[in-house]
Amino acid sequence: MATVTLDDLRKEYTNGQIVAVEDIDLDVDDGEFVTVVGPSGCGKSTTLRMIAGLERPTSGRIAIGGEDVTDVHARKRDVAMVFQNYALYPHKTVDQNMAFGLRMSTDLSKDERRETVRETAEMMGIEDLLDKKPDELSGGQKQRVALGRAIVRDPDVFLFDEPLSNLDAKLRTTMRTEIQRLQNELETTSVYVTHDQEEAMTMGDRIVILDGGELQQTGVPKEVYDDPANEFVGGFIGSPSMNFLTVRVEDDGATTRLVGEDGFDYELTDERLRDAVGGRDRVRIGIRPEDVSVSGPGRNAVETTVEVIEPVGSDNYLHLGVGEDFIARVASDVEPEQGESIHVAFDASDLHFFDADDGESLLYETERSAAPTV
Amino acid sequence: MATVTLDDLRKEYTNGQIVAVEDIDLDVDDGEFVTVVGPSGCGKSTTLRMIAGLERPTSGRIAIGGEDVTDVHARKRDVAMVFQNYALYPHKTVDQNMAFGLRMSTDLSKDERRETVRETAEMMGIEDLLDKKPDELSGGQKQRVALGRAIVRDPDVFLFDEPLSNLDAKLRTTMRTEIQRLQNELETTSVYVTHDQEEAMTMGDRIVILDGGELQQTGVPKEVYDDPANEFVGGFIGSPSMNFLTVRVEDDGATTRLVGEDGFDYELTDERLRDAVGGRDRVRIGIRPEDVSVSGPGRNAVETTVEVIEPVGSDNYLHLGVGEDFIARVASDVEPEQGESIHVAFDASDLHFFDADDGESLLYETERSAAPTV
Amino acid sequence: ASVQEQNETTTSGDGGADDTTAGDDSGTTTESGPAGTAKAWYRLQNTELEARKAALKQFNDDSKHTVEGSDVSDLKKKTTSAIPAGQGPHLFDWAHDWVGDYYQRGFVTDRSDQLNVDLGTYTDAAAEAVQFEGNVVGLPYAAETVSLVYNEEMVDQPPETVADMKSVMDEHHDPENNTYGLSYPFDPYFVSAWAQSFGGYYFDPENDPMLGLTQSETVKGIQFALDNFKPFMPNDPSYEAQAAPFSEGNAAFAINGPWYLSTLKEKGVDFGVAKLPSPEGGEARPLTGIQMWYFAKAMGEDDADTAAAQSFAEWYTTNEDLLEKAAKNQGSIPVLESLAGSDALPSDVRAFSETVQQGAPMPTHPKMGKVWQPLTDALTKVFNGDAGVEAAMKQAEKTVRENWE
Amino acid sequence: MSLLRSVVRNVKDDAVGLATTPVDTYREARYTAEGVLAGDISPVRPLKSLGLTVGALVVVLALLFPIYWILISALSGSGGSIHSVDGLRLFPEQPSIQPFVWVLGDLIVPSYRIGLAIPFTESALVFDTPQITFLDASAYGVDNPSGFKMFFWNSLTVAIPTVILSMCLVVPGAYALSRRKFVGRRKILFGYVLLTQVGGGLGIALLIGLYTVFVQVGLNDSKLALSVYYAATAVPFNTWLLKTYMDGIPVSYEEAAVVDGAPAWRVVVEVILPLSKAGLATVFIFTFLTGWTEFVVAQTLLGTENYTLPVGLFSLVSEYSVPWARFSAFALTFASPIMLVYLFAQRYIEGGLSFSGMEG
Amino acid sequence: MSTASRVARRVEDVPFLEREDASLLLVLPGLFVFSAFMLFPILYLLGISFTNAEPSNLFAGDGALSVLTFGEAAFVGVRNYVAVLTDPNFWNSFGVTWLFVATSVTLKITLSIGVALIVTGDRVRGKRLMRSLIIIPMGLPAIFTITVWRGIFSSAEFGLANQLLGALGFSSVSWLSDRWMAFLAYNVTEAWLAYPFMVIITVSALQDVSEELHEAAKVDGAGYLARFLHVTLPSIKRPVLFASILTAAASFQQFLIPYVFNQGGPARANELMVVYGYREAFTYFQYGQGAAISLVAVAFIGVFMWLNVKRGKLADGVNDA
Ligand SMILES: Nc1ncnc2c1ncn2[C@@H]1O[C@H](COP(=O)(O)OP(=O)(O)OP(=O)(O)O)[C@@H](O)[C@H]1O
Ligand SMILES: Nc1ncnc2c1ncn2[C@@H]1O[C@H](COP(=O)(O)OP(=O)(O)OP(=O)(O)O)[C@@H](O)[C@H]1O
Ligand SMILES: [Mg+2]
Ligand SMILES: [Mg+2]
Repeated sequence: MATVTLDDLRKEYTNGQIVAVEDIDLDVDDGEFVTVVGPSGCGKSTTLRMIAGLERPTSGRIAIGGEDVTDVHARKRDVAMVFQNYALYPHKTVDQNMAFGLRMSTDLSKDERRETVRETAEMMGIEDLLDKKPDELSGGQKQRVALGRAIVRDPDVFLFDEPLSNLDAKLRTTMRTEIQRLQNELETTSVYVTHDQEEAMTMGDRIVILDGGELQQTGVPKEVYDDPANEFVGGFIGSPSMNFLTVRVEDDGATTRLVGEDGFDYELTDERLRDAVGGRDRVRIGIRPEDVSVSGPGRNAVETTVEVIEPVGSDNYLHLGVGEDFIARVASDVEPEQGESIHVAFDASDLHFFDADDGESLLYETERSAAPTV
Repeated sequence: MATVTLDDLRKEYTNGQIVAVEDIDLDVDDGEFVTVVGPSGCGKSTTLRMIAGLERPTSGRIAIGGEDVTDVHARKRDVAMVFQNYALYPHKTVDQNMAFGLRMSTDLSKDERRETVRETAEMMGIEDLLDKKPDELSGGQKQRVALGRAIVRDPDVFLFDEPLSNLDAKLRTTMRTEIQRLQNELETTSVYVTHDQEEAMTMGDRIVILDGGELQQTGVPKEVYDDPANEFVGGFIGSPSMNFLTVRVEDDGATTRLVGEDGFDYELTDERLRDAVGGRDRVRIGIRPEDVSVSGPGRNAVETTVEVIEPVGSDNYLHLGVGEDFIARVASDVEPEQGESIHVAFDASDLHFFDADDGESLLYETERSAAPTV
Repeated sequence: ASVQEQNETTTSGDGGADDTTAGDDSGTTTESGPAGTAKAWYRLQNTELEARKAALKQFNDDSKHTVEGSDVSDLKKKTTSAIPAGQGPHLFDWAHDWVGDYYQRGFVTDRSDQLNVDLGTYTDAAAEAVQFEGNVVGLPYAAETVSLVYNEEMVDQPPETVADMKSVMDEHHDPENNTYGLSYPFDPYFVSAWAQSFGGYYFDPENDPMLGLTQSETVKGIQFALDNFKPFMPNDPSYEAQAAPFSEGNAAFAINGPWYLSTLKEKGVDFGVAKLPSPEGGEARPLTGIQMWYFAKAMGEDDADTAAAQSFAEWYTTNEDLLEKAAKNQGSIPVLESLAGSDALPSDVRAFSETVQQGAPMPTHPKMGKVWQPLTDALTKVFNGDAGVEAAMKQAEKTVRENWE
Repeated sequence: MSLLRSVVRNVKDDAVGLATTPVDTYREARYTAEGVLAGDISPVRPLKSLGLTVGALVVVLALLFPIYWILISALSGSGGSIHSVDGLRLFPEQPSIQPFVWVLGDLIVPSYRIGLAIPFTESALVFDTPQITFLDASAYGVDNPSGFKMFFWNSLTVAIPTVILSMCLVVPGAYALSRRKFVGRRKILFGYVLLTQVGGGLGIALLIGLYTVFVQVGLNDSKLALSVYYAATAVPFNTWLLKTYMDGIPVSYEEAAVVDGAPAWRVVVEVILPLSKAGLATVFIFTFLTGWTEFVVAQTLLGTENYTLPVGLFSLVSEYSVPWARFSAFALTFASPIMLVYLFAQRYIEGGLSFSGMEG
Repeated sequence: MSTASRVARRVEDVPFLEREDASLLLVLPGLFVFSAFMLFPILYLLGISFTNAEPSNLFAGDGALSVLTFGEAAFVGVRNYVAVLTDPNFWNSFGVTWLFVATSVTLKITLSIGVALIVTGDRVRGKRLMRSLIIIPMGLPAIFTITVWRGIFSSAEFGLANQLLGALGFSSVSWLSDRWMAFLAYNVTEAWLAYPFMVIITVSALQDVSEELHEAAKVDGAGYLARFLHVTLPSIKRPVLFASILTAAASFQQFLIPYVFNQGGPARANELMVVYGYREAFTYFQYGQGAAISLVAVAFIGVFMWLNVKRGKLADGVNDA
């Protein structure tokens, strides 16, 4: 068990033409489970592989357990990694797959190895599979073996690179819980890469959001959800996505009104919010679907039409005629007709404000300084 | 445009040792969008491929547009299919990929073909890609081309075999909407196979649920969600899954109590429900996570501990100490401590009852007969 | 037809003036009968090939007949498979050692009754060589044998005796510095001079026993060669390896045949040719080969093609001009009686000619064919020091006898 | 045709790639150097790369040393020989390309007279095309060049029909074996796998029988018959190879085409064949090589005027001596087109030979 | 055009092209031509092997019909086979041949895998060019390269092999006149002839080795050698095995090397099977006996291959495809 520290980590490919990871700083505490999330190509895998020692950083430093390992070969770092396609050795049995790491990196005798493997297999519920070859296993079983192979070595750090993305939805949920359970039990420092924000949110003690190789935000999941540092984070975290609208700020001194297309007109009264948007012509506002409610006509209620109604069983998603693809999540018994005209309302405290140009949150900094968390 | 009728369709492999599809009956109306969903290996693809003519049924009949096509070769059926991994011809440009079907199945001249392809490409927003090879496209673009290739032929029936499963979550949502939009526009009869119940729910006019090669239930999504025909359907549809508990039925004539482990004790008052469970020792009850609410102590409130709290941003999932993995979906501001003891309650009308042995719904039949829908 | 075209395009018409004047005494024009076309096969070195093509052209120009020549790459295999299959040529050119075997197998035809030339025109040995049991199966045009070649830069005066030669070889033999005393392929044909010098023989149908491998004289001869020459030679008995040092000017002597001379000229070695030196108590007596045009099976019928073939063979083997030129340019040793010892010949050829006089023609008997391989194996073994001469020859003789059965 | 076009395009890409390699290498070197200077990149790494590259080069050169040695003797003028007494030499003493000139002979396109009658008039336009001289052998003192050009032509006329024929035999067979199920399929495949190996060296053993049959049927000395024979010998291995390759093409492409309404043969022509490019290229090279390098059968069956290059090469060797310089120059000239073709087809061959269908 | 297309449509509708069994028709041409040129001669050889055929009697008689009667050759029963199987030289060649197969295949595999690893190495630059150069031997006719190697292994002090030994301070070796040295020379030459084919197969196989598996092994703490043994080798096993079996067949049937080097010498000690057959058949033109030898050789190699194909499960791809 150990901390992981990334210090100004940078990785360039093809002679600097592609910057895959751009100067990332990150501290992972001992025993912490950090999820790294971001869209495809944002540099998640590259970061993880640098921690594992499979790629060499172009610049910057990596420390594990306080010790600088930047120039240490992968096989000398005490980390275990779970790969997206499991990467089980196809010609070895499950037993041999799990024992391989022990054979390579410890001095255990054959019997000790067998014992260790058996224990772990029991813990993972795969003791019956030990004599099978990976080909004979189902996806979920393979995934379990891959986990077992990592766990059996009892490493300082676990690294996961989208370990669940090849499983189907149901199995994914099960495995997700299983990994969490294991992590709770073992308390090994873990870095978990995924492109699925829900996975990142539910699993991580802390969540790291990357985009274009750059770190966007780090924080406890709920914090990130409630207070995204920028428009990208706001849009990326949460499903369905946060709705965005560009609005004109009309400030007559007494009141501040946000005016958009499609008849959007919202009056801000809260001083803090008025300050945040003050002095700007245009801002982007963000509002989460679950914060939009169907109401009667009234102040700050927006009239719009229901374009599509999408039932997901537990809820209904209403696609509304505001901006591009504006969604409201409502209870499944709220069932307006398609094309019906309705009023929707939202609380000012649920609004997020972003700079119309660079997308930075207008509230984030202030709140940070008010109540620093990390 | 045409109807699709499956009549006692059955497919066996390896000389009847594997029954992939077991006597399925299904009518798809003209212009209807039917989604077929089920766990891996349940026979979804096999069914679809029989409709396309790529597999020959062991027994049973298939009719398209009222015409029996069971013995008609795939290339003579006027269907178009979108494959999971797109199956775009890697050596042809997007243009040639799209024109191929037209060349093969119509007598259009070269210019007409080009015109048709261009129109469709515009509709799909891929007119700029026409000269590229599939390799040069991103996942989403490939998917669009694959759709375009199917659409351009203007077939009687569209068949989709998990067309979105290779895309990442965000893109999947976008493409989902896009397919729905197209289907609305074109009104072509479609059969859409997926293993993702959410996709099936949101997209389908009607949803078909398969398991182990057998048809479990057909119906409008909401109906299936609210009134699953059996435990399998109840558990498969909806996320997080329906919670299940096996309970003893204690009927003292006046009241009926359902008693389970972990201190579960629920008194049924509703006559209809009491009738349904009447005369049984044990039943399975099912309750959806969103129907479980945190309450104060009271009648029918169950006291339990919070084992894990999973925040997904918009909501929190509480894993409770009832049965195995009992989940409550609560608002994101309900944040009990892990290990805290709380009371949860649920409405009797939200309860589902299943036979403890064969899993059949105890309410389904009665409701069916009361209000037949399809 | 394509052959002819090719001949025309590749023979660049050198010496055309000579050709026209040379055809005066050819008997072909006097012959009657229709014009025929004959096929002739040969296997020649590049240098000889040009002359051969020129000769063919000359004949075809002057005669009503046509002879098409082809350079065939594995003549033995080709003839043995093609002739019985009826695909063979009319004539083919090879040394006389196949005479007996081929006659017995019906690959060649006796034309003694139809010949227009008298065998007396050729040297006795040559006339003898082209016959088998009284059947004339071809006409001879040259002899070949091995003789002594010396590097004039190292050797002033060719040695008369082996003892003399040895001292010169000793002087120049220094493998460390890449010079050798002698270049001498060690195989039955090349070694025959010594094997036969004390009265030994390999095979002689008139002798008893026919097989002379284990005769003490033969063994002595081979032992002699081994003792006197091997110490001054490169280690590899094969032709290629042996030929190299002398032709690069790195050996004092070579024992080799006339075909070697063109290589030497090409490489610019200053060489002289002399008679083989004599061993003490004997005389070098190499096997000689007679190069001849065989009358192949296709000449069994008396038609125009056969006439064409025969008239070519007769013209070729008796044309003094042609043969003299061959002697000058390719070191070919004439067997036409009128040219044989003539002073008109270049000195190399005269030297070879003298050796031929000392030599013995190779036996034509078919049994001889089965002697070569075991004998070669034996000599290789002996050369490598894997067996004594006596033992090796015993083994070889046993194998030969087995093969004969 | 589109297949051909795509091959041409790929060849072009490769050529461009080859040409730009130095530029890329330079760029990389500069980037690395800058990195090292700036202290970002540890100097050990580039040095290690350099060391490994040099090591690999040494191994490659050692393997190719016999070829180099042949080259030296070919460049040593007519007197060159691989049996050189003068110790190891890394460079020819008096380099001369004469042997190569001798091999090639004149490369002269003679001038032709082209007459164009002008209609309705008596007159005609007459052009004399200029004589184009690529190589004038006599300028190098070569008077009697080798028959290389004729042999080359013969080899070409043997190898090309061989390739065409074997493609015709192999491609349908491989397709059927890979994609269809029919009676005897497994037996045939098994037989092919077996004969793939037994067939390889039967050449000599079968020579007698073969020759007899050819002679009796009157087919000896026919280049076409030889091509057919080569094609026949190439069938098992190449069918098997291509079949294995085709196994790796996902069935969904085919299904997509069928659903698109394509009949069986168009599926093959438009989908399977273009996707089998690598496999086809491999089969192409292998069958071509058969026709190009086979010696024993060609020598037995062909007459002088039909000699192919290997036979022609060997006819340089006479009973007693090998003209090494010319022999070597001939052989190297002979091998050079194959090297070039391979250089560009390498990518396909390495893909085509991967036996992807064999795993699992 | 339209008629043409109509005809084309008609052809497309011919049902048999889509029938599975009709696909046999696609395989038949290849099978037929192959049988005509390979199986017929084998049968013919089989016939001859029971006669006293030699050139003079085999080709006697006219017309194609005489092919079937083996000319005028006479039936001699199994005499040829008896002669072969009782010949000690045959059994010597039999043993040497298998020894040669074993040693040369081992050498070839080791060499090729080594070379293939080198020319696919991560850090090696110019790999593609190296790979192209390395296959040059494949483009030269075997007869030529073998002649050259004959020169290399000359026993003379100035043979290339001896010169190299000399440069390293060893004394000259009589390569071809010492049994085991000659055997060694055969092996080296055979390996050199065969490595291009083996290397390209190995290279292709290496390129299919999953990078992820290597990384997994690295993270598991495996060094280069361990990764080679546990990841690379198992992944390339099947293609390499396949190539090895092919090349084993080639070694078994090697003719030119022993023949050109020293006719299977010294003194028939290293006579490989085919050379033995050639010597018996062609030196003295005993076609009948030659045929018998060839067939015995073919039978052995057939059994060898059959075992390999079965055991190496080479036809497996066949079964489930
Ligand atoms: N070996 C490489 N050579 C060149 N560019 C590379 C290489 N590996 C990655 N990249 C580039 O670096 C960037 C980051 O890649 P990375 O694999 O880390 O993304 P990711 O976040 O893991 O994406 P995904 O979710 O698709 O796995 C991408 O733009 C990618 O194209
Ligand atoms: N060609 C075949 N031979 C034998 N069994 C087959 C074959 N194709 C499918 N099956 C079996 O038939 C059953 C149904 O397969 P099918 O592909 O229809 O499932 P699916 O619902 O599409 O699953 P997935 O979601 O994994 O695609 C499975 O049990 C499968 O193993
Ligand atoms: Mg990644
Ligand atoms: Mg499927």
